[in-house]
Amino acid sequence: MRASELIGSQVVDERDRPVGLVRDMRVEVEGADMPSAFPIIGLVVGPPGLRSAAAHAWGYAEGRAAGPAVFRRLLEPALQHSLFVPADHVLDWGPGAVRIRENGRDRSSDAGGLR
Amino acid sequence: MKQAFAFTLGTLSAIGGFIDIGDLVADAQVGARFGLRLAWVTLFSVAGIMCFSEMAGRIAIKTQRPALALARSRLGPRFGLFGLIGSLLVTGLLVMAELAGVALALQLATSINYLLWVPVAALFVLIVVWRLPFETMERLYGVLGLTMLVFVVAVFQLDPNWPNMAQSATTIAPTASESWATYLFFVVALIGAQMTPYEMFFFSSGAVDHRWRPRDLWEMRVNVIVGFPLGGLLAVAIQATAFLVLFEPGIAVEHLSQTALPVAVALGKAGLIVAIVGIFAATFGATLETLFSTSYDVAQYFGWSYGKLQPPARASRFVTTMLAMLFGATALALTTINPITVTIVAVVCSASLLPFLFLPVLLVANDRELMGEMANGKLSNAVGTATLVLSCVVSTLAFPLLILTKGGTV
Amino acid sequence: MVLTVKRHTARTATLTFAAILAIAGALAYVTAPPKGLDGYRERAAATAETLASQVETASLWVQVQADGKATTAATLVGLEEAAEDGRAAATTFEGYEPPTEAVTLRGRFASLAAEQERWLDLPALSAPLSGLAEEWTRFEERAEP
Amino acid sequence: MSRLVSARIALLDNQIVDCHRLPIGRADDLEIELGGGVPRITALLIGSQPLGDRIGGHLGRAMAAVSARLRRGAEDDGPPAIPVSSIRDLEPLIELDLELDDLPNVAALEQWLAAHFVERLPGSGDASE
Repeated sequence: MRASELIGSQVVDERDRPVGLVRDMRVEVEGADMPSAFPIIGLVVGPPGLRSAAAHAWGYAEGRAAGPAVFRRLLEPALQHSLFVPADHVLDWGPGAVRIRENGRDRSSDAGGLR
Repeated sequence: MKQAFAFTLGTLSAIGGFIDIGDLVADAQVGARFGLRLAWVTLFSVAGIMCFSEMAGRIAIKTQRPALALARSRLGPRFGLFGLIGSLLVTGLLVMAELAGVALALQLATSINYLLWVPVAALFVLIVVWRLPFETMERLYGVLGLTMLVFVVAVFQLDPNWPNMAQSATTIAPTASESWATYLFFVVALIGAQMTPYEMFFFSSGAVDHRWRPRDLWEMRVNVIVGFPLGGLLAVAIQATAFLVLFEPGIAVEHLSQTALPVAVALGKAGLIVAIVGIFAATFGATLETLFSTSYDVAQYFGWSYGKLQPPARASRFVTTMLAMLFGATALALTTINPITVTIVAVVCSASLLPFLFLPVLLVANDRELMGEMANGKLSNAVGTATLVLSCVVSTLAFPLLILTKGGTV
Repeated sequence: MVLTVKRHTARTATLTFAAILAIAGALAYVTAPPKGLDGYRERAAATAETLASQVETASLWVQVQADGKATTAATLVGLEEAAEDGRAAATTFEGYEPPTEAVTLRGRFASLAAEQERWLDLPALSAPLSGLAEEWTRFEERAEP
Repeated sequence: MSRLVSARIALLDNQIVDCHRLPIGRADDLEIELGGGVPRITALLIGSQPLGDRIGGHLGRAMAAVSARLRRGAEDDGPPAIPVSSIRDLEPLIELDLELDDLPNVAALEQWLAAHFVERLPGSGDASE
């Protein structure tokens, strides 16, 4: 499977209720020597729509983009509805729709450095 | 010594990039039709391009990558490709226009038809990009480009009625015989001619090739602070000379020769010759800049190796792109298509592309993790955002105005 | 998959078609001949303005040349460009079919254009040239609808 | 010490350079290995083939087809893939501990052009003097 197939795909819960779209994935990398593979520790799921897409693509989700103020005010509200889904809460990775557990909606802000 | 190189980099970017065929045509046309009533546009353009070039330079110093190199990871491949194809087409047109500009300068000097000069100019360009080291190139055309200052001298020589000039410069409205549509069209054309994005990328790519480090930050800023206002001054000077000599008799500028004519009136033979040398240098420098930046854009999008510091065989895709561009531009110029018309169309199209090129630079310059303490401050963000918004307005107006005013001919 | 490909093809086709239509429309608008008497008069005025500008340019070049302020090479280029542009503008306008009410206007235009041809061939006579420019300006004022 | 990164910002579409910081290409896509617990990113995919697949539409398909053509037999071994184990550093560049020349089917066009066109031009190699 390729990253481009995962990013942007539909996310649904056990009862096929839409949760959002895969906007990004959090990957664990070693500082010193790289392992043979990077484990994907979770998915960043955001609502459909341009503002959410931009907020995640332009780095506002990680809080790395500190400005411009106008952009922040415009885009950060869209992140209210974004959530981080740990890998072990994902039942089916697709291809096609990604299925997650209902209690997989982990909003804890620091999870995966998601604001 | 390094200081001198760095300074000429700034000057080259200012003269070759700021004053190129687009300005030589658009500024003279504007001056002849509206006097100094569009001088305020140059202020905005200078502020905007200074702001984004400084950002681009900072990004280049911090990340050792040209500004556009990080654009794709923000805009994604599709959006990025759209911007790439757009700027490829526009800058391609500009390469042709600049090349024709060189040929027209040679025609003015020899009265031999410019079409015969086009291949010669192309060969010239080829030899320079192939054989001359980056530094030599910069110093040569940076210094030669300074002869454009003759336009400033000409303004004083024509000893204008300063109150009139000030009055014209502070009026933001078309002259009696002109429509608002035409006025706005030339606002767009001037912005397109003066806020040339390739200038910004050439500036940052140059900074990378120079292997600048954070300690060179202020050197880079000096280039921006000296270079671009100098370019802006020259632009206004061209508008002023056209205003003082061509406005009264109601002459419409349709040729490069008419840009030089006021200098002849003011300073005679010597001045005219210096002006022709300046036009030659500016268009030649701009040909190199446009040629490089288009190839840089392509190489950066696909992640190819690029640059003057790479031996050609190491960057064969980059070199091939550049040669193809030069060949295409030469062929287009030889179709006898009117270079002045092409220039106006090109600058308007380039104005409509500005947002696509400014946005990623603004985003990357704000990335705290990448830029650390060199990330954008309040000032850069305020000016940058304002410029971006302005460029969005310009970009939406560009094509409707181009058609409505039939390219400013009505 | 096949479906999406089909949709792509359809969309691309429509987009291309729309783009071509837009460009064709724009070109048609930009190069359209004048419509009606007013349109014709407008175009006549505009052409006269252009021709006046050419004459003024020519006489300015002649003047600076006479004052020894310009190189001969540059002057020759300037004069030739003025002459060519003048010819081109005149030919384009004379290519338009004049409305019956505007026949005299067209006649006047033709005679002035012929005069200009003569002057531009021996531009040393810069004084009559600038006189011609004034005639063009008068023509322009009269032509304006 | 391990850290978390955003795949989109730190990996996807980023510039890849070799151990001499020579540009190799961009991370045009990432290979994900499913099955057996947590999915893992195993390789960076380079070239117009994965890129074309991502862009999609006529243009994308054309790009993918052309690049497959350029590397004959690519249909079998797929697009050039670089194992993530050879990554030395991330952000702003993906730095590898390999040399460009050790990667056979990467930058095939570069080598082809160099061999068949650029090196035959007079004075090539001197431009960086």
